[in-house]
Amino acid sequence: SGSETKTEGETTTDSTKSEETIKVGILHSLSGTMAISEVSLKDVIEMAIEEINNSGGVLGKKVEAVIVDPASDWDLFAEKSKELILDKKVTAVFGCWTSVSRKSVLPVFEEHNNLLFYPVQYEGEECSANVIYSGATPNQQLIPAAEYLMSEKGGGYKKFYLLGTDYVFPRTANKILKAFLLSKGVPKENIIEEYTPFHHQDYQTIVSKIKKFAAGGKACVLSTVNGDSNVPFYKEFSNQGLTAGICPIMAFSVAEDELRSMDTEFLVGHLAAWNYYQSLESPENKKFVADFKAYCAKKGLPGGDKRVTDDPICWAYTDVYLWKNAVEKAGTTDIAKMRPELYGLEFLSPGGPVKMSPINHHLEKPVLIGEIRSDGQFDIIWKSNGLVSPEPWSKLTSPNKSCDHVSHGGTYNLK
Amino acid sequence: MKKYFNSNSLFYIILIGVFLIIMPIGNMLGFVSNNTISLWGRYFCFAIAALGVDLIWGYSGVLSMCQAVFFCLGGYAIAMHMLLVAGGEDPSGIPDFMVWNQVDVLPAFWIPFHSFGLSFLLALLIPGIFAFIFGYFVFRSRIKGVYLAIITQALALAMWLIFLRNETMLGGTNGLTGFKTLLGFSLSSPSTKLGLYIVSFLVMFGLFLFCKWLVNSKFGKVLVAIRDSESRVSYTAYNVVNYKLAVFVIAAVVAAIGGMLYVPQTGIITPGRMDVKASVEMVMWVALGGRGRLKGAIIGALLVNYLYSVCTSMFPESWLYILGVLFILTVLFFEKGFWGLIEMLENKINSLSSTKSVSNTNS
Amino acid sequence: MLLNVKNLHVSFGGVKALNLSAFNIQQNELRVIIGPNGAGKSTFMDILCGKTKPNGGDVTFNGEEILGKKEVRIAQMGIGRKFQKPSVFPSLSVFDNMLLSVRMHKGLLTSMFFKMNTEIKDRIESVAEMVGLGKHLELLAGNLSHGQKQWLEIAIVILQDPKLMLIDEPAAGMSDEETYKTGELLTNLSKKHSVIVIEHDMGFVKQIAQNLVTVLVRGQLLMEGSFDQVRNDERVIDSYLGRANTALEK
Amino acid sequence: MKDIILESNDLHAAYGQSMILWGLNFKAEKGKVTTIMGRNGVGKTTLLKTIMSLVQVSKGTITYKGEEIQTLPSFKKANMGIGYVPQGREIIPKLTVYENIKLGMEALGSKSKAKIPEDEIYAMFPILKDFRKRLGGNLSGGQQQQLAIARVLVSNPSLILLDEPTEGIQPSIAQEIGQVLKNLAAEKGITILLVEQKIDFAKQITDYYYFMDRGRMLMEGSKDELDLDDIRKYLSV
Amino acid sequence: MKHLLYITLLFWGSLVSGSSLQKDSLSYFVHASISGNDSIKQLSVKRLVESGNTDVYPFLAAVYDKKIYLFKDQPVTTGVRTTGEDGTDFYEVYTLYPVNAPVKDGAGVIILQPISKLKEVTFGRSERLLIGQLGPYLNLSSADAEKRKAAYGQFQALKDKEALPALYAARAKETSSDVKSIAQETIFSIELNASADDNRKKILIDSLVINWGSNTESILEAYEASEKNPELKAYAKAAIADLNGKHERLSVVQNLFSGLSLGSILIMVALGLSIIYGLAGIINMAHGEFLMIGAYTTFIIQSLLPKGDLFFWISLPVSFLVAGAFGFIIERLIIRYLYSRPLESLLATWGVSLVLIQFARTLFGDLTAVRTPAVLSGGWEITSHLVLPYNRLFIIGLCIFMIAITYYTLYKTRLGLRVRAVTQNRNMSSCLGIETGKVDAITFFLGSGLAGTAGCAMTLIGNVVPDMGQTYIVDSFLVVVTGGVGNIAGTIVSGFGIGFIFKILESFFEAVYGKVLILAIIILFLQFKPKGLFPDKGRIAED
Ligand SMILES: Nc1ncnc2c1ncn2[C@@H]1O[C@H](COP(=O)(O)OP(=O)(O)OP(=O)(O)O)[C@@H](O)[C@H]1O
Ligand SMILES: Nc1ncnc2c1ncn2[C@@H]1O[C@H](COP(=O)(O)OP(=O)(O)OP(=O)(O)O)[C@@H](O)[C@H]1O
Ligand SMILES: NC(N)=O
Ligand SMILES: [Mg+2]
Ligand SMILES: [Mg+2]
Repeated sequence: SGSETKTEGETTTDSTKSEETIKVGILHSLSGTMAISEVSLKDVIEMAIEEINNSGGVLGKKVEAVIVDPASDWDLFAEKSKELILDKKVTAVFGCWTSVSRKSVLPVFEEHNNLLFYPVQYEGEECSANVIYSGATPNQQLIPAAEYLMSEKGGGYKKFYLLGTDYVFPRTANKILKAFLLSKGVPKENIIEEYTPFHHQDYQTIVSKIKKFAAGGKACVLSTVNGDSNVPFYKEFSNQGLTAGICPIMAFSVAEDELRSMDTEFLVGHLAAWNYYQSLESPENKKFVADFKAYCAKKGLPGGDKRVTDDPICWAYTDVYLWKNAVEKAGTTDIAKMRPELYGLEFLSPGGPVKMSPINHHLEKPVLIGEIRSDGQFDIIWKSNGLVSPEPWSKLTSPNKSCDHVSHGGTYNLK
Repeated sequence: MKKYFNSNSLFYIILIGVFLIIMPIGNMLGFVSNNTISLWGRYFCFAIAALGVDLIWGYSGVLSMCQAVFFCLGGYAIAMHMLLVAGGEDPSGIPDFMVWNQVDVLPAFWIPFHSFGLSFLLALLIPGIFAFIFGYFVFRSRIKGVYLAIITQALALAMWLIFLRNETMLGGTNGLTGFKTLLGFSLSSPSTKLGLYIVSFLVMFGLFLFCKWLVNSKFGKVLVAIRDSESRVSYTAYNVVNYKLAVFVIAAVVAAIGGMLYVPQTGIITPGRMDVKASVEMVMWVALGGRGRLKGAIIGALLVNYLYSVCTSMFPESWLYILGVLFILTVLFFEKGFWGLIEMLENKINSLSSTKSVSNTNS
Repeated sequence: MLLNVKNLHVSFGGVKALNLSAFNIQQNELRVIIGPNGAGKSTFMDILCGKTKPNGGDVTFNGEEILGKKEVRIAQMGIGRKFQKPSVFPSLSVFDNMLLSVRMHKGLLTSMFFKMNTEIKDRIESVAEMVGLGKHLELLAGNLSHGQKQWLEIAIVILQDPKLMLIDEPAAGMSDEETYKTGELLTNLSKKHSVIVIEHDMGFVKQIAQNLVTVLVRGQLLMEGSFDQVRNDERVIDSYLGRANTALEK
Repeated sequence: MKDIILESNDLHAAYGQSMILWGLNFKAEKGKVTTIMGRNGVGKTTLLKTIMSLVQVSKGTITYKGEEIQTLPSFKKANMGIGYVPQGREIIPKLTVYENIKLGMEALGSKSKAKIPEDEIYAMFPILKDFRKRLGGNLSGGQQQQLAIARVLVSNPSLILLDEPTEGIQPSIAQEIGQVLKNLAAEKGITILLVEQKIDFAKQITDYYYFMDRGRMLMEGSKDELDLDDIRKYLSV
Repeated sequence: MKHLLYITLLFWGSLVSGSSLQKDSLSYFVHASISGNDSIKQLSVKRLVESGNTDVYPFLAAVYDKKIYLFKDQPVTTGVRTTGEDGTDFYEVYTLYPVNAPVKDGAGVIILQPISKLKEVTFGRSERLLIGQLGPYLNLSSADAEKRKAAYGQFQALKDKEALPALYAARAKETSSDVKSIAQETIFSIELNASADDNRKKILIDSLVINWGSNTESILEAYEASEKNPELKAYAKAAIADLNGKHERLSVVQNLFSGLSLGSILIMVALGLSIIYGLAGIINMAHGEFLMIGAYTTFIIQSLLPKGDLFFWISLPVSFLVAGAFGFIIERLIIRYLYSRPLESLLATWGVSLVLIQFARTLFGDLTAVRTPAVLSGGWEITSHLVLPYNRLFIIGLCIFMIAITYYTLYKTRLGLRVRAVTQNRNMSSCLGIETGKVDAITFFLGSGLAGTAGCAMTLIGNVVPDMGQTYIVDSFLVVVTGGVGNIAGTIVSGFGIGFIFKILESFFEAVYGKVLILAIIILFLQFKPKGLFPDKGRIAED
């Protein structure tokens, strides 16, 4: 309720001196199933805005966040985005987690030419002029992870169980992974693809299938299992006697925030692929983590200073600064003028220096593979060489498509 | 005795005065935003679905927890049409999501949706026939009460799971989106939005009158009798299965009409609209407005959805409390829902004023 | 012959509730069935109107087999029932309760496009008057007293105008005066309909029993005979009437 | 001085808006059978329900053993020794006959260790013994009525309210019930308030009559003051 | 000037070839690697790795596992853990070099130490990568059973018969029985591939079959593919077929078990649901939230008692009480006004559910999980192919217990009689002297409490989130309805039935289709049994 009064406080500021603030929207679910993940993003965006305001704001004005709750209801995302853009007149929106919510608001942003900053790893196959995708594209997460597992150092795994929650990200991810594995000569029968519904809780059968699959050795799981299904999955995995040694799980949707206060004992040794971890050793990250914890504690948010940062949190935070820097470079919040400033924009993010692609709306960033520790943090066991360029259209599944806003106005065919 | 307060006229005055006259004119004059117009346009669609729920549940006592499925069937049919009209990046006109899934021929069941007429027809027929088949088996074997509620819920769950799949070729979790025009009108133009708003209103109003006629006919009385005692209706020589089936199909088609109007105004249709919760919510609108009162169904749907929109923006962290407590309080204090409350007020005011006038004449 | 029953038997949990070797009703006959509590009288009616499925037997109505048919089909064939426990439509008014019963085509479209006419209205009102509900037509049936519901049930059966009326304990909960009135009503009805009445009130039985009285005991047909034969039968006295009672009646 | 067990004074009661009892006065004397008669729908059942708190008293008082009880909840009245046999029997359908009888003992209070006087009950209603294990709801109408009476007898009441107890009961048993009630009143001093429409049955056992019409007491009198024809007259008004 | 000394020694060491390093120089590097600066550490570890001397492997393994400590200035690692009475964990302490053995006190009893008494020595990733090169040999001497298992896996893949002596030695030292079995398997498989004696090969095949471990089939398949001798080929094939048959039979058992455990969960939720439905005649939309309350109660108790398993055993009854209390309060505040209006209660409980979910969200944030008690983690390993997780076994047991309690309460106690009477006819029960308000409240308390306990048990398999109740509620209602509303026996049969059928379907189809199919089956089933498995018969069934 602390932040609620604050929101109201801000609305009053809005009516009295609306000229002096720049409004941005925050469109993350605060209730419903996605709240688990999205609330942290809302928190970190508010923190970034507070930081910016404390250091003088943007273009000399304070930034004001307009928070709405799309309540994990996809249609409400569209409704709320209209409201933010049309009624609340925000200059940009930070929001969305699931791809379906992004798809839902996309026509709205395109119709009204506003900008959505989307911080979550996603399946690609999209190249909108009105979305800034700071999360990983498949080639910035999936492919390096699979390559790593196949490598000698990664364990030389030969059999892959692709397990996901049944929705578009896992499906597309697995489509790309499968194409990749097949292209690397992994025989078809060594790849199994399986999906479970959202909130699936009973992994007994699937784990025993995996166990059978792993009986020959050299098998691993590539998991795009989402949200609250992960705990039952990992618990069952360990209880049926499987371990990271026998068959590691490489997760694409399990980050520190999900591990927070999970019983991590049985997760130790399993892997994940992201572009950022809280355990990154750098001064900027140390500060970021400390700031976030302090912020949560100060605001009395659930979890307080026990809160952790993770990949989407890092990029949601980065998004706010990307927006700020572009606006300041352009000297205006006008989308047409500030968007060009984003191309090639560099920023020292908590995850190290990153760079907006010079031609499209994705971020160039490093890929990291981490091993889960018993404290819910990751040991970084592999790191890409420098920044990896984004490929919104995977070379494996859409070989002749590419995304270029500078010279092609979006998606174009290579040939 | 003179009536000082007439809830009936109030209903019509507000409905027509505010929604059909003030709001559209306001929009044209620019003091009602386009967003408000499309918001209410969508609420009308929900109100349409609520009418169906009231028919099947309020009057016939059949708690169907799958109305959102029918709503979506109608919605998907129109969405498929609009998507085909919009075309994709692929020159073949196949929707993009199929291209990305390496589907290069349009699945046969999509073909009829090129034509608006056929799509319109199918949008009514598919839910109608689906409701007929499902209803036939369910009612024939005399599944009723909580059994029926749960079985329809199971149906909703199963349909939701199926629509979530990519194999269904309906866009999986992401659903269908990216519409541009409907019958040649650009969906993004304010006049189309206003047009859709007015059409939705008129359809809602028309269906309201239709349902009113229906429940006041002898057919409606049979429905209420079925709600009271199904077997007694049989002994009175009415074929209960036929009646239930008829009202189930009507409710499904009504819901589908709501869905058809909903999609062009929302711009997306996803399986999220038909999950278990969605159908339960429809029942809740009716319960809150006043079950067994068609006006209640409309008021309930409009009110709850309006509150939902407002509260999720104004009280993003506490709106659930507000809505939850509202449900509880309504139930505790207004036995017959929101419309029941208004009727009660009507009685109070009228009896007060009539006693007053009596005492006046006496003195 | 209107109704012909052969070897009809049903048992619940191994206990034979009814085992009727033969039972016939003629056109326009009024038949009274008596018998101790639990003799199977109501069960017999339940079978006739399709509510209970028997274990075996033959029941022909108007030459047509009715066992295995749905309730609504049997009702359409012309069997109407008044239940022992009043079962009206509580949330409909007395008038609507009666309207729904009026004999007419009862299909979907007919119901939707049904227009009230004076003929039907008058008929309903006259029947209502007959059963003493003339002043209560607007009342919700659920708000009637027990006895009023009994009357409404009777009115419903009358309006249904069936070939065979099954009347289960019509006089229960009625005063002597009303019981007598009911008796007259039933006697009248039997001029145009066949009627089967179940009753425990011997005064009433005496009033209406024109022809045969059937006595059921433990599901079996004990005897059939005129009222006097039955009343004086030792077995009936032992199992049903009781010694003291017969004394009282004389 | 007569020992009045139950007494009502200016009793008003309504279902929601519609007033049914309009200032009703009556008394029931200890160890006597008081019968309330009246045509259908005059409010006899409503009166008994009001006594049992199933219908709210809107005005007036009900006094039981000198104590005003109109505001007490039903179960307290049962615990105070008022037994009730409602119209329509109200057998608990999915409990066995035995369990239904056992429920009658609830009125004796939760600490009571009393045993069900099974022999006594079964002697009166032998069919209940055979059907001990059957579900109450499956019994025939008359059997249920017998069960309802049995249920009230085991609770050892000092006042019994009976709403048309012989409805649907075979003559021989109705006869017996009459005897039992008479004995209960005469030998055990139990007060009986009977609602009845059948004169033959009523006159067998009644000590004092009330005639009701549209929510009021129209006439009253002891069995000696009234004769059969008077009664008939009042019932046919 | 210690520093200088180190550098000279290191330099000197590098002159001598790795394998011929002397014991005392190894000892020197061991000490240098734990006390030197970063570059010295790295050099020392490099030397130790290059030495190829297996005596330092335990030391290197400990470094690799990041389990290296100083105890009385000796490098040590930790072994078996025991939890003391006050909840602190004690570990056995092993010296690493030159002897790899547990530290004992004067009386020869192994010393137990808490981690806090040991000084951790940290190494960087580069040292770990260096050690990683040593591969399976290193893991073979790890203190961690998992690492040893992994090592044997690697040896199986290498099929290197040079490794046999090391493997024999390791097997002889092995203490853990399941690692021993893998060791056997590894040795058999290498010998099988290396052996030239046909009879011996047969014996080895038989031994492998008898020792049936997780890799046996793939070992035999690989062998069968490479074997030229048709007789042996056939022999191996038969052995494989034999194992496959066993596997099939076991997977049937596994599926049955899974069905039983799924069924138990559904029943636990359904029991309370069924009772409350019976009471108020309503679909209690908030039932799942009582489950959630039970789970959060467990979570809170865990936070209060952060050590050991005690929290869970306390939570079981407490979650019953807490959820029951919530149910009690909600019944007194809201539901009790609604008994005559079941449809309204649907709405009210829906409201209650919204409020409770948001309440949990405000109070606890979002994702939380409860630690599985140590005794309930892992599984009962009947064979390596059939592990029955303890948490599932516990849930099955708890479910049976809850069924028994519920059954007893409802059918064998006076309270139960009252509850059943009130649920069927509230007014009449009151007229019979039952204080219905009390019975209502108690019934709600019981029903909610059962859900609360179920929620506590559910923390064993899933996480604790505000809307966790929603996950089970639809399925549980299906169970209630399939069994016949208000019929406990029906609920039990249908719960296990649905559990079994679902698990059988799921083993053939994907989970999603399994779910769709089970829904279709239930819909079909109700076609034939519209009132559930055990419908009321006769008059009481009337509508
Ligand atoms: N479903 C059932 N299960 C067990 N016994 C039943 C069932 N239905 C009826 N019975 C028994 O069958 C017998 C016949 O009941 P029926 O209702 O036909 O009696 P009846 O002759 O109408 O009696 P009454 O005069 O009391 O109304 C009774 O003994 C009754 O208990
Ligand atoms: N639930 C109710 N709501 C409104 N009015 C009711 C209700 N129950 C009964 N009434 C009305 O109250 C009046 C008295 O009913 P009551 O049941 O007391 O009559 P009764 O004297 O017992 O008649 P009977 O001899 O038919 O049993 C009746 O006119 C009836 O219409
Ligand atoms: N884009 C995702 N992870 O849904
Ligand atoms: Mg009967
Ligand atoms: Mg009465």
